[in-house]
Amino acid sequence: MEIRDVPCPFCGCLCDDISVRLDDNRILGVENCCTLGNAKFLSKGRLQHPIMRKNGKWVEVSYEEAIDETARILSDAVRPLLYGWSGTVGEAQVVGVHLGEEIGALIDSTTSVCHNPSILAIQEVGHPGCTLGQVKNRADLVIYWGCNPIEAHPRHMSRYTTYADGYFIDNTVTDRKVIVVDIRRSEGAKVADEFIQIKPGGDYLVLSALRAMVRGRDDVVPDSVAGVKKEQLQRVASLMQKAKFGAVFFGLGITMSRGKYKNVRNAIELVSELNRKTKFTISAMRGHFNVYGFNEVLTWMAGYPFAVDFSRGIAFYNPGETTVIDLLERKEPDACLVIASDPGAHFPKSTIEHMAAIPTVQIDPCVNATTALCQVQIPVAITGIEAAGTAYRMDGVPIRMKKIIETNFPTDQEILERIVTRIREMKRDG
Amino acid sequence: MRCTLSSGRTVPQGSFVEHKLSKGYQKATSILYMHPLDLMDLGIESGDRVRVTSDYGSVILTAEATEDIQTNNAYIALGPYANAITGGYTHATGMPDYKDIAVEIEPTDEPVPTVWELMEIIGGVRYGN
Amino acid sequence: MAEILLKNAYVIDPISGINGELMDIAISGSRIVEEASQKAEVIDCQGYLTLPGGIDSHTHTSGTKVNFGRYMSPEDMRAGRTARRGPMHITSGYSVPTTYGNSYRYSALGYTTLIEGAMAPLEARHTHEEFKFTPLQDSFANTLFDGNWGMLRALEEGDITRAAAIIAWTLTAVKGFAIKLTNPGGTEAWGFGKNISCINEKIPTFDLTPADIIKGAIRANEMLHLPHSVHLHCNNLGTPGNYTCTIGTFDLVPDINDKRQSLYATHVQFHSYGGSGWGDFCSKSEPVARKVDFSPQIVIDMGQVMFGRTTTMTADGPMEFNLYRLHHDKWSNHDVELETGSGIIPVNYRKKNLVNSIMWAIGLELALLVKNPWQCLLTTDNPNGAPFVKYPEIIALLMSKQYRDAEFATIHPDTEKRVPLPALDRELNWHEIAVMTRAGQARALGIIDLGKGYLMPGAEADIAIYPIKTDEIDPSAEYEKVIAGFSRTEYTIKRGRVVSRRGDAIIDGENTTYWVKPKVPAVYDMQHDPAFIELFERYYTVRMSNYPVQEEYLHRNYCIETETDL
Amino acid sequence: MNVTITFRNRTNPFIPIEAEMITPDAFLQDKEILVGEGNRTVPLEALADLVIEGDGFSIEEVDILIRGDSSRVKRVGEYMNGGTITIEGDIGMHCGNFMSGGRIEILGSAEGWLGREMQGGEILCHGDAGDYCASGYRGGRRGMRGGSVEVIGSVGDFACEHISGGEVLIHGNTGDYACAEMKGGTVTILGDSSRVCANMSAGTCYVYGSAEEMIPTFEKKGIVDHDGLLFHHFMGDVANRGRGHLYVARYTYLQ
Repeated sequence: MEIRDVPCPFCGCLCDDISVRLDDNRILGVENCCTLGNAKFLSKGRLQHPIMRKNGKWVEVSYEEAIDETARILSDAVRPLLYGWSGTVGEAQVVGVHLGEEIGALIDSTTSVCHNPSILAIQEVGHPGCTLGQVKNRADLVIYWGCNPIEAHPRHMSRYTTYADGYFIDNTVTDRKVIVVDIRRSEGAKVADEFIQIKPGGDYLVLSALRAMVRGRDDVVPDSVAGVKKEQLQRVASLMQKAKFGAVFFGLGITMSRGKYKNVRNAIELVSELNRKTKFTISAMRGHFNVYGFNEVLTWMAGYPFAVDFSRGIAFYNPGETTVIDLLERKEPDACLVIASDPGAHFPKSTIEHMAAIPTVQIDPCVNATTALCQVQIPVAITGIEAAGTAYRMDGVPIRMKKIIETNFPTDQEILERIVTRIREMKRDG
Repeated sequence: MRCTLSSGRTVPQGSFVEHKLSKGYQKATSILYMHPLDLMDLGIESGDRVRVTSDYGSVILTAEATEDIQTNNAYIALGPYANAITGGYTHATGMPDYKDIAVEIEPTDEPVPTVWELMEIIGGVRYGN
Repeated sequence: MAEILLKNAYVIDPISGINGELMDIAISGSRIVEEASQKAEVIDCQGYLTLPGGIDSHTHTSGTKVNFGRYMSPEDMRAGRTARRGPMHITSGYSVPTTYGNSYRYSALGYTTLIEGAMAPLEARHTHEEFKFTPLQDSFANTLFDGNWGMLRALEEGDITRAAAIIAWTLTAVKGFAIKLTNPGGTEAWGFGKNISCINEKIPTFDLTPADIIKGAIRANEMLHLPHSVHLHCNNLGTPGNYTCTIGTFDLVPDINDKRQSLYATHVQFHSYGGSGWGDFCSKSEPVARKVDFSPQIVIDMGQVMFGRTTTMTADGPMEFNLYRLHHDKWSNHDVELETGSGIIPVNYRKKNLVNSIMWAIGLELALLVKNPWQCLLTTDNPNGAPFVKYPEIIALLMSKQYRDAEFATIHPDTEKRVPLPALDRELNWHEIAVMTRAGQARALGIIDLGKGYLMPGAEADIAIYPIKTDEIDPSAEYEKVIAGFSRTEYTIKRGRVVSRRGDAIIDGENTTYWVKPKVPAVYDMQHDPAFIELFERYYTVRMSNYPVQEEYLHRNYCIETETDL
Repeated sequence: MNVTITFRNRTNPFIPIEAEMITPDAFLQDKEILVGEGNRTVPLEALADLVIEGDGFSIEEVDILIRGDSSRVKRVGEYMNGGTITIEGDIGMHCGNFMSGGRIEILGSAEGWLGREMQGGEILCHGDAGDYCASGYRGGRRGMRGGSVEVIGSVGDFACEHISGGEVLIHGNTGDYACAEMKGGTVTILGDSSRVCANMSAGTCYVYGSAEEMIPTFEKKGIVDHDGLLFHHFMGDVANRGRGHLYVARYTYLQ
């Protein structure tokens, strides 16, 4: 049997044209998918039962016991942290937000360690963006800045930019120019018409120089900025202004490097400036397939895209204070629920040290680095393969993830609902 | 040797993301990409091991040459190895310095630890094998 | 079934021809009935003003750009935060509150039905998700077609039937309610950073003018027998001198529906500007209102501006960019492939600002000058002109010349020379307010048949009881009491249940989403049309099979099936 | 009125305490002081010893002294409009938020967001201050608008971000992006700074030490004498159509 048009639960491209061949409730093969998505669809091996650490040893327990223990841990906590969310669907995230409200928790997502700075920048200056189809159909200039689509979003160029057919583009290869900006000559740089190699940490300075040039103030710019010659910057500024539709995509190269959100802000302001001359858009290359979905859900429910503290009964937001890394670094949380992410593999050492020191529960189908830090792990259905629901693509387009395999594992949403119910029972019983 | 280290995504890292405890993931996330001239300076070749030390910790990695990177710079796939030398300070932005980490690199014969071992060092308990 | 008996209600129900009668209203289940049994819960209305539940025929509360307005504005979020209390969830936000914030605050004002002003079809799922979390009001989504390539191509070929078929497919797919055109043609031009100056200018990328699109959509709308008319945001919003464009647009509209208007023009305040630039900017509410008076086929809403901070958000991307260039504050833009655009910027309407002062006056003038209140409905284009929580103040301004004069004395002194407002003595009465806030909306939207907007047996039991005794208040002088009375109902009843009591939501609630499904003959079913499928395959970035909003998003819903002339 | 608040040691010293009610005004009005400890709300006395001596009839007569470990106590002096607060040790985040009058003196160091969105009054910090000293809130707009902040030690990153009024004097160094998006006011940095005044539109900033990694879009206006020393005078940020003034003793570019 073949199921067509399956959305891929890997990255923020959320390609929805995957064909999956099935036999007897098993995936035999996948078509149209990139290496990353392929690996996920064909992934084998998972945690079979809930597990719990008792006397320093892992033992298998029932779902009921695992949920009971989780509810107890969260109810007892004075500063509980609910973290992860990007690898699950909106329907589960909604329950997570209600849970956070109920127990006065901190809630944060993987956004905190990927595009948090993009959001901070957007909150300062806004976001001139568009859906990916606008770029596909119109863009004659595409700029990848501090991102590496070939490695991180392998189908981005073929579906949406460089190699994609477009309504107003006669020949996608010759009619679109590509500029890559990076600190190293990435794979993407090799296919670019123009490659700008910046000294690490110099993005902000280069962006300021380009802004001044677009305003016709080349005169103030020194001969070289962060390792880039002024002549090259002038050439690029001119290419930008001549484009009919320019699209900038940026990634962790500018969100994680020195200056963080100020880099993104400067990139956005460059794009806003360019809109006085021609059409330009800018978009973040979001990582997890539904990292944007959590931002959307938390925003409509609590008003902020990530890093919300419910401890005072209202929603308080202040990245740097209510963000997961800062909280763990300051050793604030006294209990932690991790879902649909793997901080064990992706957080700085000192922060996961604290996670290992407090009662931590993980909801995840697989054994991963975070497993080692937990007291309890509850395995669930794999979202997007065994469980359906809503995900938001990197450009904000919502897509319904499919369930293509039957499973006995409960979904994230079911487990979360059971935890909420159990916590309410405990509250009622005092 | 002083270097500026950045971390980021790679295809092999992404492909093994559902299998964090596999050999493949370990390999994909513990390679340190450096310019060939820097390897020469250290007197080592691709495949040799190095100890990488920052203000926040130290970890053993496997060096690999690439000309895509400038001298005195190094690159690593994101993951637990990179995080063993990443600090938790975020400049009050929420985002740690995953890029532009100042590190000292020196040759070593010590083995590259497994992901479980890295987790155990910080107080975790491995599950299964 | 649960029963409620409202005793001593002072009812104004314009649709049923009731203008201030003390009466009892019986409710059984979700409907108003002839009489209730002995078991009914009795609520003594104490002679308080009792109206059908409020209906906002043009508001922005749910969907992609609304949520982006929240997302980009932590400073607005912290300006309106409430704690979790009883069944009420936490809320954040002042001008763009969270979904619960919208729902609770609208409910406190007695509103039970909301029409989301602009839903991009590609992102419809998002709007429906937010509807679910706006639990105390029924939801309808105006669906954007201004830059819909399928429809534009059909119109280019002069094939209105095909355009109608594409509209029918899309509305059914995205569970939309009505055709919304926002700056028709302009949003498509904005795809390359351009705009359209008025209705007769050609769009750069299609062989069409806005006039062609508007006329075509009106014809298609009637071929599909949709409950509502075309819902139009005219070209050239916010530009000095745009009133000629607005009147020219109204001239295009035929009178082809005997139950309701043939065109609903929204937030007309923003389209009634005179002058050749900001220097001689002035009100042209008089010619626009006169035009409406002579055009029974047109209904407008005010789009009233009130002073203070708010957030503007519209599918009109180019207009928002122009506004950004005036304000130099933050600017977001979100173009939607093959369909439409959108933009968001925060604004602060200030009394010291002459242009803002004139805008404030124009909205009021339209409401006072248009003779028939059924043709000019009360809105702020929430949150564009002001957050909806300002409605009570607007009602009071319309009911009191004294209040208007008092306010007028505090705004920019040059306003007087640019607007007719000071000369307008009209003071609207309770009945007219009821028309402008519920009855008129129900008729204009074509939803009276669904039981909306009136209080007779058979109607949905959506009722607002305000702590106002009309015989004890002189609205002309005691406008403060009018504001207080309309700010917080004694009871808001939604579908037969008390959902809000003295400003607090008291139950979780569950709304109904209304959507249309025109019955299209097989030959016009776009699902199987090769050219339409090809458009999808080649130019959308989402597969056609993944485009329609799935049943899972509808929860409680009501499908309005229509017969068509296709 | 002299108020002495002595924080006691806690079993878990890492849980932050939110104490926005610790202001002279609240004591003058004899309010019950409630604080948040994580997700619980408790009376201040549950965490600290409270001694109140004498009466106060106006805000100017209220002096608060905070002792013990207050390094995790946030929002002390929020919306303060008069009187004094003296902190013997370190103080947690958001001390003096929205302050409009009175004086806060910190003998130790301050955590992040010291004097955020301050409108008036004085803050003197003898130790270091964290990130976002005298700054604004997320979402931009105007940061500090009035009053004065003096830090004897150094400050972290993003000091004076969005500042639009008032005076700030930093005796030590700043981190990255001091005075980013500056819109007004005067900031004096006696030590070094990096990427100072990025994207400024107005206001004045002096750097007596070295300005590292200068933003490349400032216009050189020449050398001027200030305070008996020679400074390079820059105007900008040109990228932002800015007309702010930046005076630096020394500077470097990242070339």
